[in-house]
Amino acid sequence: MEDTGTIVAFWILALITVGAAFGVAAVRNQIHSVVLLIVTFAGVAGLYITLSADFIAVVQILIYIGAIAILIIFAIVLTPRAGRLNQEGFMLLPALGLAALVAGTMIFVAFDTSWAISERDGFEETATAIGDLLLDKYALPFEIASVLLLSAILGAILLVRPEGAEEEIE
Amino acid sequence: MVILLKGEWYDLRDLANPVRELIDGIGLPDAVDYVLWSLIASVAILTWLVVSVIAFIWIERRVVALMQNRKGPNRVGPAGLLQPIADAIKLLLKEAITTRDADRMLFWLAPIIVFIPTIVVFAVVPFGESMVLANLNVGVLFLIAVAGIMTPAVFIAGWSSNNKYALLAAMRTIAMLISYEIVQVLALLSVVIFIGSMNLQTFVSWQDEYNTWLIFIMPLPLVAYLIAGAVEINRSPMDISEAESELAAGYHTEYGGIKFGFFYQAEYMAGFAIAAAVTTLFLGGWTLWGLEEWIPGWIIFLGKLYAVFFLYIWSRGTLPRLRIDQLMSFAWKFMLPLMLVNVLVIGAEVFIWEETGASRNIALPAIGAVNTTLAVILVVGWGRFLGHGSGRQRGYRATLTREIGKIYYTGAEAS
Amino acid sequence: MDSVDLEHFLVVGALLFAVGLYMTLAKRNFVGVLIGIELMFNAVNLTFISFSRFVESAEPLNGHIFVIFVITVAAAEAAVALALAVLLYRLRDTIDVDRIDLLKW
Amino acid sequence: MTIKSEPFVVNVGPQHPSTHGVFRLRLTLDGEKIIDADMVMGYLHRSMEKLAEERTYTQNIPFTDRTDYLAAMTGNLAYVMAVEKLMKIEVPERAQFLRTIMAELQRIASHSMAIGIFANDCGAWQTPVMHMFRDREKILDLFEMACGARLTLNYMRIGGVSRDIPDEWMPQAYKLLKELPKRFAEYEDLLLSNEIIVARSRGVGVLTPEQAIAHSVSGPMLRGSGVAWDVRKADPYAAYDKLDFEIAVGTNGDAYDRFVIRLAELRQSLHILEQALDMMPGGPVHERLGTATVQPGGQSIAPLALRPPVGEAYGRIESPRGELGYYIVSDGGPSPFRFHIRSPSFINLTPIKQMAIGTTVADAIVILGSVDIVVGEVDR
Repeated sequence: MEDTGTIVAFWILALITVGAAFGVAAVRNQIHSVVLLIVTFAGVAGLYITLSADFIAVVQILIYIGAIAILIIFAIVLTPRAGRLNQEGFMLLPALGLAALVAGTMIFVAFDTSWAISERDGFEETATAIGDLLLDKYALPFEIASVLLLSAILGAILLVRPEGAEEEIE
Repeated sequence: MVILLKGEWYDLRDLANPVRELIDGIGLPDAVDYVLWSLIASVAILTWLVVSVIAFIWIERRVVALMQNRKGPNRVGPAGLLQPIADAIKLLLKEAITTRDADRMLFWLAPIIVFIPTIVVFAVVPFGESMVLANLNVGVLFLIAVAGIMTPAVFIAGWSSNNKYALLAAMRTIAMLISYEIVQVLALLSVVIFIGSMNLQTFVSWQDEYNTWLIFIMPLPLVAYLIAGAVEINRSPMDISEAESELAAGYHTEYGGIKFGFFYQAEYMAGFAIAAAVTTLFLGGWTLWGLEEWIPGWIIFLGKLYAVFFLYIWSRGTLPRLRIDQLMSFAWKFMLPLMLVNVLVIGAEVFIWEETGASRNIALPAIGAVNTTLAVILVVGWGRFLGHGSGRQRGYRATLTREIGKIYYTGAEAS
Repeated sequence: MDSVDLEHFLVVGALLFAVGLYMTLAKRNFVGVLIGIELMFNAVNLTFISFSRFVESAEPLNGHIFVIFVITVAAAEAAVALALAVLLYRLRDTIDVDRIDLLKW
Repeated sequence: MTIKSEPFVVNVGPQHPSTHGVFRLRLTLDGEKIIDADMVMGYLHRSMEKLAEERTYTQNIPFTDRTDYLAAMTGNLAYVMAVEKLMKIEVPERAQFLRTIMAELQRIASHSMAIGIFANDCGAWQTPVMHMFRDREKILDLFEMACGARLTLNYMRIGGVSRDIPDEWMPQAYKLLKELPKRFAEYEDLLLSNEIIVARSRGVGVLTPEQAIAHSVSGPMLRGSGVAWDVRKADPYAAYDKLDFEIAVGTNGDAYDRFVIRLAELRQSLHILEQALDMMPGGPVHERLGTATVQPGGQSIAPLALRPPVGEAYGRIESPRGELGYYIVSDGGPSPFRFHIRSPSFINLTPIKQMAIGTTVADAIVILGSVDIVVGEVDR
């Protein structure tokens, strides 16, 4: 990808994404952490657009910002007496070391491997093709995913339902 | 005349033409050209938005005043026309108060975040034949996704104010927006199934080509989308997130000065965004049965957009507000099943149309008739099933008596 | 800096993954752990999409399909996990993972 | 497993758009559900009852305007009736009819406001209340013609009314009477079957007759609970015994019933007004009291220093909000020994805790709106 627009966009988005991600881990306030997480999600969506994955980018905004971030916010608000500090436990140093190790390894692998780079341009339109694939080749996983979502919904409802809700329904 | 104008740089039917000619004339490198072009278009859209908001603040106040037996603002300038500008100056000059225990960073950030989605939506809206900033292939999904950013923004505003009304309103808003987002998605899904594309420009050209508007073919998704839109922009009867008589000003209770102005402006812009989406998806966008050859398409588009937005002003002057649980059950128990059935029906219709290969002159009126009847049957039937609008209350009057001391209480019947 | 290639995206993905991993391991707050997991999901998705865009393949869109399934699973996971967090809070009055130690050794 | 939800205390008021003044409701919430409601009153307390003990009987009349400032006529009437009872004054018949007419006009004005504000509390953005204001405005014009004031009227006098109505008054009143039925029909069309208003107020804030009587609520609140009680019928005063009218009662005791009753009472008031205007006799409008001075125009003014005999009296009327009573104890001096107001707004507020618990915040506002308080009267 050589055109100037994409390169500038990539660097800006990458900096925002990674910076916000570090912020998520570093800031003290849990709510600030979630706000930065939303920024990270938005940055990743932007990166998807530079990768010409428009459908996935929009889905990223829709699901991650519109749903998952909100769920996390709900979880924070619904647990008022839990500490809202984003602090680390006794695993701080081992985790830091392990994370650095993983990052280092992966970056090394990324640069060391000779990837089979194709010469094709970005996708023209992904939505239709994805739709075709989902309902054709990946129809079974698609159905399984819907069942998974349903069971997740039911499970979540069952978990947090207050005691005695059975009587209320009847 | 039209033939003379066509394609020339002074052809006003497409405002983009003169600008494009001008930029091409200078002969700049591609990248600069691109940036300059986007910049001019963005600034033009923003200017239009701000001017429209200012105009509609005046129009709304005057129209609602007429509905309420009042005169409305009529002191500042001729017929009070300068009132919104006076208000804007007042808001700008006011002290931007941050309450002591507010979360300062988020408190300042929230009005800005609220602003983003409302503006960004207009990037994909086709104002005219080539007047679209970004002709996204997933335009419809983009509309929904960007509107979803509103939710965390509203929460941030409510949370950071450290005000109980604001927090309560923020939680209400989140619950409400998420519920109605599903309705919105399903409403647009049925439309997308029918057209077979998510590109907004394709919607316009489809409606132009088939010489009909989607409002005639599928009224139910339109109504659902309008209702979900009313929820999104806090218009009555869904204005519970800033329910004036309950929660003072809802999630922006603590905001004053220009920060409040941002919320106010963003609310109007979101309203225009919904109206723009409705215009493009259901009302033929910038086309008007061939008239766009003579009248600039963007004028037609704006005319339709303002007409749709007027509906929201009207409802604001007319309807009381629902309670949060009623609104939620309306979304989940009433709208959602209806929309699911609707998606199924539209899908079946598309399938049958493709299978039979009927000509459009037969298929479209037939589908329209089926959908309209079905919409009426579904709304009335499902409403009756849930116990609404059975006319039980219609004849209810107080009991009149001349006897003193008698007790007429029969026990409260559940609503 | 004159072009953006696969490696650039992979590095962004790796960094996101590392941050996510760190949060998952180190944070005391259950919600913090969840945020870490979401970050890791995002990193993986980004990697998927970049491979799908750059790497030679007969069906390059398969990467997108994978991402869609990952997003689906992530949504389900988030819903259940956050329900667990709320439940845990009700039972133990805390969502500090260091103090949720009923099953410890 | 029990839900440990953080109780969340919200102060509705003293500065709030829906408390109609400086009244404060402390709501303890569990989510949106109210688990406790406390009233905090006294923000508008002006110690009228004590101040009145320092002023002469005539000087106290303006105070009665300022308790229930949306229904000043009825405040006047209840007070002068109490003093008249104390002094055993017979009021001329024309004054009785004028009092009745003014009180009923005031009831229409006050109920119009109550209905409009109730719709406002249900979330109708000012539209009903603005339409209601149109009728109220015309009535206030009539008041202005009769006594020169629009809000704090100070029209009634001990022994009658301050002055006779001008000649143009009657045609104007008849004109209004012709207009109002159309308007009322319009309001009934618009509001009574409004799906949202029904959904918001049906079954909300239910008060059973037992509870209502136990809390000694009165007026539309009591009638809403199905108890047919109206001081105008039970203990007729002024000219009500000569007039034919019906009492509107509800059957469910909810907020919607109170609202419906107010709408029905508008019609009844209109009916009373039609009869009273037709039956209006001539004659003086003021009983000439012992030391009364006669003005050049023939109007008699009550003396400033009335000295009622030692004793006590309770004058009660049906104000738009309920039973308004003035209890006055005289020690024979020029000012009351004890001056007590039984204000319906205050007493009607007392069951609000029962009504609000278990409902949501939005319901609490609707309930408060259906009680129709005037904070000037709550705090006095």
